Amino acid sequence: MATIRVQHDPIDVGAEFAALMSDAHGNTRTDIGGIGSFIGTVRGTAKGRPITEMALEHYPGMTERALSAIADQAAARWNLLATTLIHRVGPMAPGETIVLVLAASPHRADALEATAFLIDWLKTKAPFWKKETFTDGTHSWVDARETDEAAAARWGTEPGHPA
Amino acid sequence: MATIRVQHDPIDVGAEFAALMSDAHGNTRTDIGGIGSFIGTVRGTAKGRPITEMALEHYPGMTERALSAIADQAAARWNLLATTLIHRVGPMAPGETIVLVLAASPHRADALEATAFLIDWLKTKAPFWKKETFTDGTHSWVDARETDEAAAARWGTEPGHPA
Amino acid sequence: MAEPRPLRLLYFSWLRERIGTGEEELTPPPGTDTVAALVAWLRTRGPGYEAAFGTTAPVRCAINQDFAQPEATIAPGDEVAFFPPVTGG
Amino acid sequence: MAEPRPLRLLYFSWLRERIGTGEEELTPPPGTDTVAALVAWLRTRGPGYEAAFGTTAPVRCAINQDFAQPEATIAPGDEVAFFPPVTGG
Repeated sequence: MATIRVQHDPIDVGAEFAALMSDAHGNTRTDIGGIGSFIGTVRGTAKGRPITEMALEHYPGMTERALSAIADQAAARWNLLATTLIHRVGPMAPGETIVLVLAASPHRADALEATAFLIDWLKTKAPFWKKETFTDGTHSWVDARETDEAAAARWGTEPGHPA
Repeated sequence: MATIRVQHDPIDVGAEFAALMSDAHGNTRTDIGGIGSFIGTVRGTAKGRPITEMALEHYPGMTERALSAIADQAAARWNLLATTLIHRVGPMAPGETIVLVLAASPHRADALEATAFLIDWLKTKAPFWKKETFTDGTHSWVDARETDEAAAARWGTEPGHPA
Repeated sequence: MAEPRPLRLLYFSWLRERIGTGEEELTPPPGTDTVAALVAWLRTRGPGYEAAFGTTAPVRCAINQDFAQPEATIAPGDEVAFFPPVTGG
Repeated sequence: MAEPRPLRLLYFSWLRERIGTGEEELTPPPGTDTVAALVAWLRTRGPGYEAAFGTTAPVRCAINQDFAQPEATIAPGDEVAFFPPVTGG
């Protein structure tokens, strides 16, 4: 039971949490014991310089496939009752939410580990690219970070897929 | 910068997230890059039997001291910009939120590790006690779990405080 | 010499239910100066206390709102709380 | 024999900017049957392509929306995308 979405609109964290806690009939689920979450936000500076905007580009089609594959991997590794992966695209201001990960489980260890896994893999395996615009109007594509590769690598790889 | 609260009222996850992202003037903070979160909810069954209610008792005064000490420990161990620890007390229905942990950092590894630490220590060092009421009206105090002690122990102890 | 001040005793969860109160002020006999000695004396006070402290179920203690071990020292006027291992979160 | 179908080529991020388009249909010469061979041929198509593929900056590839290595086989009609290492999240 995964909610996967790529959207231009702002992410409503409270609404997404409420949606995850609701069953198909709109009733509150009572099988969930813990929800882990990660929320990524736009920082106001990059390499020490203030930015005015962060723009997210993606690969429509492949993005949704990649996010679904990541959610499937998490569901295969941990006891998850619901997963939410929502990523914004387009221009965003500093302080806005870029990404929301929710992982619900009967138990907290599964929820927290799955949350870390989901964001680590999303950051290295889903086709999004960040572009920062500085106060002087220049822009710069964000470079991938080796620390993100290392964070993703600690979870191993899935069969038949390059790391 | 820690928000510590023990309350009877339901926890509004979206509002607490928005509050954490706001500075003292009500403006959106732009120094935060990632927020880790854990939300604990009341499960509808205990030991395989349905429950009608979960009641949380606590030790007023010591609770707030313990939660503050746990937040201070997290701030000493990780690069945190804001922390929220909110715990409900009193009677709750299945599906309701018992506890909310938020940990904000410039970087996601700190946010996620601090979140796990905060809930692990809260579960073993803050004076709350759960009582379940079953459908036949009988009630039962929840036993502490060795797995919770083990989860807390992996973070070590703070100086001068028993584990 | 100052008037001896009683201890403020607090009980939570099933200890409160078995003892029948959540809070009381008591002055234990002279020499009752550790948590363990206080527990031994409380057990003599009746079947509710014996049911709370005389079983194998683990009991935790806090002195003035800090966790304390059985050998910890208690002093007149202290707030001493007894409760089972915590189960919040 | 079936009509040869062109490749659908997609470029993202700074590769799109350097090449000057995000999408095009091309039919490479016969024998261009791996990602590496396709890149070698694209580099001959002009300075934009050379700027995109001829530097030390790492470039990733996906064939039909799955990540692919340089030695991976491409077939007529495939959707082949080139982009820098991803930076979402």
